[in-house]
Amino acid sequence: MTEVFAVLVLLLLLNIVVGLARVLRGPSAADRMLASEMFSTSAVAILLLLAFILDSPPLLDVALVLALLAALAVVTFVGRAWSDLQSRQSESARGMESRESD
Amino acid sequence: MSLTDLLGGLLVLLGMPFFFLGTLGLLRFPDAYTRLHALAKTDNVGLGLVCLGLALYSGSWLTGLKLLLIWLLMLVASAAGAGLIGRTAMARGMKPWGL
Amino acid sequence: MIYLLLAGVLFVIGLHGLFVARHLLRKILSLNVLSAAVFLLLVALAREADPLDAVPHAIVLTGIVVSVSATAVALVLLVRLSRPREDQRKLMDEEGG
Amino acid sequence: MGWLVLVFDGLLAAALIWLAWQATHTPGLFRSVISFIIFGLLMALAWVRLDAPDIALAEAAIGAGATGALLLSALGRLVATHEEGAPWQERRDLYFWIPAGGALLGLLTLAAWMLPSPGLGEQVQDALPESGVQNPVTAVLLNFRALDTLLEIGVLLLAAIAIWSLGRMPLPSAPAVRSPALPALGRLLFPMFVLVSAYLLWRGSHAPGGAFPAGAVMGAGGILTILAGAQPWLTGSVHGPWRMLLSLGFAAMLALALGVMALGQPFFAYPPGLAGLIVLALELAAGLSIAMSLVALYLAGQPPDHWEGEARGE
Repeated sequence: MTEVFAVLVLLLLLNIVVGLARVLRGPSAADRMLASEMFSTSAVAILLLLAFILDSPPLLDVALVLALLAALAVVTFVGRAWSDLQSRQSESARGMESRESD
Repeated sequence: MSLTDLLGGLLVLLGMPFFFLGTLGLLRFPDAYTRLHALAKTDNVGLGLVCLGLALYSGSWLTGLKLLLIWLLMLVASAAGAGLIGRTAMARGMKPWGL
Repeated sequence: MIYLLLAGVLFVIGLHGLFVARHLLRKILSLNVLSAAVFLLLVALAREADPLDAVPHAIVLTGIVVSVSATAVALVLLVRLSRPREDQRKLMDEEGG
Repeated sequence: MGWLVLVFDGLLAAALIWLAWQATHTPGLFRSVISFIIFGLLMALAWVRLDAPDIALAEAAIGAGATGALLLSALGRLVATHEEGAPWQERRDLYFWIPAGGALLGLLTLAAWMLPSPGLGEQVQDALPESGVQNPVTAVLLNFRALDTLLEIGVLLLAAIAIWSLGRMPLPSAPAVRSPALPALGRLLFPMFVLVSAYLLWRGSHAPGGAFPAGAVMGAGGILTILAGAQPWLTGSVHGPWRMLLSLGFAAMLALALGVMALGQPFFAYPPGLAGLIVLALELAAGLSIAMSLVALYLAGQPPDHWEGEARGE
């Protein structure tokens, strides 16, 4: 069974690497943030599988910490980075999306 | 290999397609709202099945509870995050695709 | 072995970024990449030893916290630097009065 | 299995290099910051591969949590979020950079090569029974090399003081959208943060965990509650002397080191038999200080004496 899990871990990592294309392409900040959230889910799954493959329970704790902090990045993003940009540049709201996407 | 092991492994395998489809959706869907939808499937169903499968596979209550906690935390983060991103995107005037 | 190579490549990327990046935020990120490369080197070397050498692990843990503090101070300085002049004067008036 | 491990390492290394490049060398500050956050996430996986679960825990808590929050808030506060022109300076620098980078890399490899190879693993293993804990990393951090930890907590304290000395904290801007999810999230998750950090602290004596990850998780919890609309706990006249908790870890470690010195022991040499208890107490103090310092770092300035936010309603 652990061999199967090892293959799955590899596929999940490949999944992350393929998903990096969304970070590259954007276009808006939210899309990149979503990609990052997706990666943290995949990383949690990888850690869980690795905990069973390597038979090392501490990795479950690492996954727990990652799961706990998954909310923090999104909340900071929405509460600080994204809304501040808007309040400051709302007058140029039309050009906003294109500028942000560089 | 016992039956619970097999069942656990099967559930983990069943969860994997959700991860791949989630990434596919992230790459192929046209705008942030639809991508939000793809992401939620991975967080909720994909990780849920993996956690459930591994909990069966581990065969220990304590590990199972920890896995359940991990899944619940991801659920909370995903639900709240999706709501916040969606609302903020709307407020910023980002147009949903096809409307 | 892969990780030693990785540490080397990250080191060069971080160093290059640190020296030639224009924006200060990018310099801060480069500094973080640089420190990650050094941590990686230490831990990858510790793994060669048998039994596992716990001292580099502890040092790297310390280093991570120190690099977070440095990043935080640098970011606050950066934000204060980027404020327009009148904004700062207002801030100083508020503090004076 | 061998090739699987090799492919895994290769993919991870390629992704890390690509992300580091993205973070430092491509246009678009937001893209750089997000790349760096994902870089931290994948670094946690690399630490797992390098048999360093302690560092993986700290990286997950600090790299993915606190640093990400710090960077994203700083990005939000920056006035000019777009850069003019190329992200880096002229290309002719390459003539300098290729040889210089190669030389540095060579020196680094040489230095790594010349390090004494067996390391201190055996000494740590031998002394472990005397340290009062079973986790070698915790033993090194809080017993054998407690001086390093003392100085490190000192650096954290110093960073908090430096940030406070730069002026008052910027008032947080109201989020663009009021969502009921945010306060609910804060209320729901905060007990979980307390629970997990207490668990990590307790785990630290016999398994990966301890003051650093515990403090970092707690600090991240504090940041989350601030984001969810709570007032920072460091507000001057209201919470008064509680601010002193920031220096608790540093003060406790220093007092202990000087205390054992007064008893005729060397600096930081714990009396045998009491070591386990002392390490646990120090871990608690250090964890609290790390958590509070992270919140203080996040506030980006001195908190006001009176809180005049709208949330209070007094």
